[in-house]
Amino acid sequence: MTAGLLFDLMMALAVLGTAAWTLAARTQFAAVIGFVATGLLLSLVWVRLGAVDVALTEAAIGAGATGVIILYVVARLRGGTAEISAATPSRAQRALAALLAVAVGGVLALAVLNLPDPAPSLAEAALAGSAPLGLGNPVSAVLMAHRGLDTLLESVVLVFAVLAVWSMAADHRWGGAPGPVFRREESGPLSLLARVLPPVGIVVGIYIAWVGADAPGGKFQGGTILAAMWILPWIAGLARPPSITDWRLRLMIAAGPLTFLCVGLAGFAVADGFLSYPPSFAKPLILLIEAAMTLSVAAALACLIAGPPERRLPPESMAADRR
Amino acid sequence: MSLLLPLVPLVPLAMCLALAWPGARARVGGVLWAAPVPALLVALLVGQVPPLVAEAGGLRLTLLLDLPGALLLGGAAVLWGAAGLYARAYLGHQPRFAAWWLLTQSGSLGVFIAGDLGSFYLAFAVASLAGFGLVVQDGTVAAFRAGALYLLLAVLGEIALLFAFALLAVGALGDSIAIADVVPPLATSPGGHVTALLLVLGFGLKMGLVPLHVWLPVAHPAAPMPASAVLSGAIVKAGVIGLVRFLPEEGAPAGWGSALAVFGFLTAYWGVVAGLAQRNPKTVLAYSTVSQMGVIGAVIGMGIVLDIGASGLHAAFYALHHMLAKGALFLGVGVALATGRGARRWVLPLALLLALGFGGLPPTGGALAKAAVKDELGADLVALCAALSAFGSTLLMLHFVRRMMDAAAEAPDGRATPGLLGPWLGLGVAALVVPWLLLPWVGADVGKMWSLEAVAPVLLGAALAWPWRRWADRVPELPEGDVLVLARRGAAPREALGRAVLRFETMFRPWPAAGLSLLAVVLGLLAAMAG
Amino acid sequence: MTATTPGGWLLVLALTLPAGAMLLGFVAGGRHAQRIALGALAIWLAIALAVALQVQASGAPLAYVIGGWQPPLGMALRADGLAAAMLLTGAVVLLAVALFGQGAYDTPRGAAETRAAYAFWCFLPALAAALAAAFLGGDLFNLFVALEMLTFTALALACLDGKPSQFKSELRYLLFALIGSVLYLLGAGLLYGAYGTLDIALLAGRTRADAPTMVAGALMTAGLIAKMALFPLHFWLPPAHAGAPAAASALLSGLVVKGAFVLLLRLWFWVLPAPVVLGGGTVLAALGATAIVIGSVVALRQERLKLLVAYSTVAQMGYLFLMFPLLAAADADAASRAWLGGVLQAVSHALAKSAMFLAAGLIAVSLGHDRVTSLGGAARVMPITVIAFALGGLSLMGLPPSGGFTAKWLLLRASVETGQWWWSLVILTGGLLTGGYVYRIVAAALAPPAPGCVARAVPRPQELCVLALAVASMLLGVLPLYALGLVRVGAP
Amino acid sequence: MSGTDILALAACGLVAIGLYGVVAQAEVLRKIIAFNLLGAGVFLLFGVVARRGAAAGLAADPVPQAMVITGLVVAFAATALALVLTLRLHQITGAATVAEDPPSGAAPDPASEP
Amino acid sequence: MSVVIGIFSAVCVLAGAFFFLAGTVGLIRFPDTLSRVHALTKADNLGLGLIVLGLLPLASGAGVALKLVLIWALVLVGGATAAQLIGAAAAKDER
Repeated sequence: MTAGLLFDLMMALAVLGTAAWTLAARTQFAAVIGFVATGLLLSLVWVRLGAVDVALTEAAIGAGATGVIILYVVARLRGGTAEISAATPSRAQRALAALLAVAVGGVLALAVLNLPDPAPSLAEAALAGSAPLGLGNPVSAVLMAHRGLDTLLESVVLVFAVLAVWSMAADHRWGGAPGPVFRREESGPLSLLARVLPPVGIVVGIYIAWVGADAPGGKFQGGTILAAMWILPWIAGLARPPSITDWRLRLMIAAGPLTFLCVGLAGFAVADGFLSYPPSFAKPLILLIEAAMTLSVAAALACLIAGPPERRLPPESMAADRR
Repeated sequence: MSLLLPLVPLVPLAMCLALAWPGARARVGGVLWAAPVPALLVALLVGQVPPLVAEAGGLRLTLLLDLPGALLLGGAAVLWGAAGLYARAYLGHQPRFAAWWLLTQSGSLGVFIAGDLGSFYLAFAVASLAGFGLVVQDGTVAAFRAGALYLLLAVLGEIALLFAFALLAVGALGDSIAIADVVPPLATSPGGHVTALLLVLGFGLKMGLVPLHVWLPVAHPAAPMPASAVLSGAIVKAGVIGLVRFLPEEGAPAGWGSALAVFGFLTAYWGVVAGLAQRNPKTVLAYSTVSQMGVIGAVIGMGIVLDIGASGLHAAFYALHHMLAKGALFLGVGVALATGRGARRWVLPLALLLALGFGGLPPTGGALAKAAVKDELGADLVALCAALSAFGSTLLMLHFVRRMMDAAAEAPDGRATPGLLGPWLGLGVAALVVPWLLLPWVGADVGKMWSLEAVAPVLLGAALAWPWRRWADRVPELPEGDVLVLARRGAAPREALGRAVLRFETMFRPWPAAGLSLLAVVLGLLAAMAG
Repeated sequence: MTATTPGGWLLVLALTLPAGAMLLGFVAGGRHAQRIALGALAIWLAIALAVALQVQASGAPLAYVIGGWQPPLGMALRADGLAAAMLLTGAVVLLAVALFGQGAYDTPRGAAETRAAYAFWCFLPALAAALAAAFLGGDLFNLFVALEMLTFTALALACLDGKPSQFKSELRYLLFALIGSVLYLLGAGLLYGAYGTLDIALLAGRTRADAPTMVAGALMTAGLIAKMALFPLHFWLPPAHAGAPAAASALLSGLVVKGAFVLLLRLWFWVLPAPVVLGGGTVLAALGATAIVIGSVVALRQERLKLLVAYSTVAQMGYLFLMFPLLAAADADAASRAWLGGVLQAVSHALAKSAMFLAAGLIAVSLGHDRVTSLGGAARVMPITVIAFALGGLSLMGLPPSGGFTAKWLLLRASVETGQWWWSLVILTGGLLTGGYVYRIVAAALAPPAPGCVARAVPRPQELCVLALAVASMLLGVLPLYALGLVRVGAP
Repeated sequence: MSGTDILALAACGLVAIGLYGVVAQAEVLRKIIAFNLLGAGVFLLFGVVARRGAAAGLAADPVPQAMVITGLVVAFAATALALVLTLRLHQITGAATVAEDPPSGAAPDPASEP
Repeated sequence: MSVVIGIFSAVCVLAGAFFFLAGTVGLIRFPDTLSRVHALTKADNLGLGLIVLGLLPLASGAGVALKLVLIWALVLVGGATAAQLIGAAAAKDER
């Protein structure tokens, strides 16, 4: 028991240490590295907390995808030191900020340590509730059924985000493909990776999404991997992303929430109401939604990472430009 | 019978709405004079019209007609009708003007029969706000400036009244908002003084009690002639009926009667002094209105002090005369300007008669009005004050006549059309005669108007008017709205205060300050929640 | 135990219809997106009306248990009077803005899809879905997702013009709003740890005044008021709302900030225990009072019309916080009045402010600038717009017969009745200052045009949309009181 | 003090670090990173709550876990949006902070808007 | 037999951990980008390989073992590519 305690203590100190180092890092690049390291340490902490599903998500999205996208922006920001030093808060302000932040953290700690014991829990209810659905992973059951509305809205939020990102584009770039122009590399390590990795990665992504019904994994984790596999050839210049006005890309992004919505509304007819599943078809329906959602998460994440269109495709290539 | 009451405000309102149809536009414009006819009928039926109480959505609306209300309603109806006739000849048919006219009229007439806080406020607000349209009718820069000032102070008055009414409604027993229910507890309720202050502010603004009178000499002359007549004649009376209804002698908290009386006399004198230094005849008339409203304020105030039950009626009677006479004088200015030098023959006699009536020359209606308020203003020092004010009024009104003749002399000669002459003559005769007809209801002692102390001020004023002719041109002209100049001087500290607030707000705009505030709010809220 | 009530399916429809419309518009794009959005918003208004009528008729809140899974494991949608009233307000404003937006964001037949139009027509139903989620949600975590939906929508709408100057203020808004959301989420986590559920109805009456609850309350409140721009957390609002295109500003100031308001009410008067509310309410009201005074004075000194209107939002949001200590008072009648007044203020401000922002936008388009000092001639070219602006201003000032009057009157009365008369002084001062800045605009617009000023005429249909909103805020005041009883259904 | 308590304190520490970062750091990018640290702390707190609710043979309460997964995705979308705005701001104006522009002449001119 | 397997696993995993530690020390202590990348990738690839090797005998079935090897292979490919890219970028910066 003490070994576990020691491990927890070490993990806690490591997480806080890297987090503090992230803030103090001299360059933005170093800060991103610190952030990704913190994220990876956190996924270990999640395993310690018995939440393997979250650990996977944290690694894939919290550290991985977030790290990638921040890094990608860091690489494109230049200069502005005078502006930055002018905007940096004074020493007194920073001291006050530290004081207040520690105070808030302190009262928070006080509150957390005073949470009731034994803790209230829905574990039993969730376990009982996931059995009739035929799902072995109660987290997936909560996501798809009991708190299905959260997941539905969250998948809609992803579409909001993609649309918002696109709408930041310059007017004359509308109709272009997401992201900046990447130089095509015929040879070289990136090109090799972009050719070798996707076949394996796609299998792994689909596997993780598939296994989510019964074991840790699911659409978000799998979708993230698929998104990475899709972006890789773009970055290597081996493939062109589709135009943002291409309805097939848009349908891919919206397919998940649309399917979820349709199945949910169908519940009025075939089961007892919105977002309820007929007992005999629960698992197939959920898998159908999961499949559509995996596709949508992959497409949405890829578009979010790539950013708004920064180039305009020649008109003739727009139609033929599907991978 | 009581169903006639809603017609008073609704007929002008319906006519106003009818203006929206292009087909009905010309027809409505032609019968502008007819809009106040129901009001006149209702006023004549006083005593036979029971109050009308309507329940709507938990709100009880009351319309009622009592004697003071009927006097004012009838007078206002006559004035609106005459001015409406006059307007057609004066302005021709202008749909926009007609719309503002009818809307203002609806509120102005409605306020005299409103029996609860809600409908009173509504009518009062409509009359005040729509009056803006009449002020800016000419579309000149000066008119817009006057209109802007008018709107500002009207809205300020509204706000003061709103809060007074809120306090009244809270202080009332039960949920009733009838004036009869909310006013009596005022004298004893803890917030009584604040309420009374807000009421005096709101109604005083409308009446033009010093120093709240600044808008009146600016706005009234800016409007076209018939609009000036109703603004100065009818609309200011919304303030009079307000004081009569909300500060009755049994309801006012202690001290407010004498305060009102003091301010009333101050206003009466100030109006005279400032008016004597004016060149524009319409401005002189506007100052005369200020002065007369001061007298009415003093009447109501002394009524409270002396606990005279009928003082509301007396004040209304006095106001009725003012309505008709002042309306006739304004219309007369228009006639004089239209006839040029011919005005000497046409306009002068009636104008002189009406002018001296304001001083109390028997046997004009004005003398009767003065006699009617002898109960309030007839004793000791107050009598002296009243005599002084009568003297001042005479002087001011003769000054007006002279200014009007000067202006007419410069205008091109012409002939006034019957459309102008008729309403003016009618109104003027009404001002002389109607008070006599109404005497039985008011019960003034006619004999008192022949007394020396009533006649002496008029004679003295008339005697001094001649020398004033000489001096008047040497007195520097006072800017319209006199003490407004002082208000402008107060702008500097206000400016500094505003800048300080802006600087304070700017402190919270940078990101770090906002972030720190957020953290501080978390901790502050927590501290407050933990007690 | 929550049970699905008759008509509960309306709530599902209110949420899913705009969400589905947004997704379909997203896929179809161009002209189709516009048609889908207009159609969906019209139907949405009908649904909101049906919900309000149903709540009014039954006198009890509507509820729908999603998927038949009872809270605490499952979640429910609920519509009490507050939700129904806000939903209806949102539907009216959104439809009016959509009709207004047909002027600027029209995609003619055969024309290529443009960025701004596509984003506009997709985000209108998106905002409807986000509002429905925020008003109807019965679960604190689900409401977090709704908050984020609102944030994203607001951001995208504000950036519709693609103006460089807008990006910075929007980034400030986004970052601050995200911090607010995270603080809210933090509090929600603590509440789950303490009570094992985030269902509002289940939490109601069960919470204790202990450390986790109070810390959660403070964190969530701070997060929400950051999103409502309560002084001193208001810095992001004026530039963000003033810089956005008119149609977007109207939605941001009118509706988006009200989403967080409804959440705050749910948190304070359903979730938090009475002693906590009693202690904290005064702080909120004090901040609100400061916001009223400072926001109004700063608005009075603005040189730009849209910034002035935006600062007026800062001030008007302050009124919403005056109800907190009044509701906590012992006097049940006064508390009920304060509740009605506060909710009515939110509704009337939504209508009036959206009208004023649209009017300000039209004025800016017509004159080519929005400098307050040179608005002369505006009233001649577009009298309807100026009248609409003035009507909206009357409502903000609290002059009868506007909705703002009823709201402020009720708050005033409640403050006097509960003995907390000092709030009435704030209401009075705020009304005067509001009168000041509204007067400044209206007087400037009524003035004759400056020489050399060329004002373009604006499309009549757009003017009528603005007028409709302003008149709606007026009609609110003459609504018979029994109709306002809707707001009392299910009140705390 | 159990292991979960230690991790709970780590969560509080992360929240404090994140709060300090978002308030006191100048560059937008660092603010965004700090925001993600803050978010990580909040999610970790959910993890602690979930762990405390371990029951019925499950290592942790699945409901908070589901919330964290939802929250992570939403936070990612928010981060992506903030980053895109940062990048666009930088591309157009060269700015790397959200410090307020000097007040003179910086007020947006809405004349050009529809 | 199981004791032998256990000792083998422990030795492999500990050796792997040592390489990770060495690689991390190198990352922190080495002066320039190229040598840091050198330390990191070589040490990590070998360290992870040793750990996977140590875990293989403990795997419950062929499927799990295959996944372990796959993980190592993916890290090899990813690490190698990343090292190449970082090296190229560093070389470009120096020029």
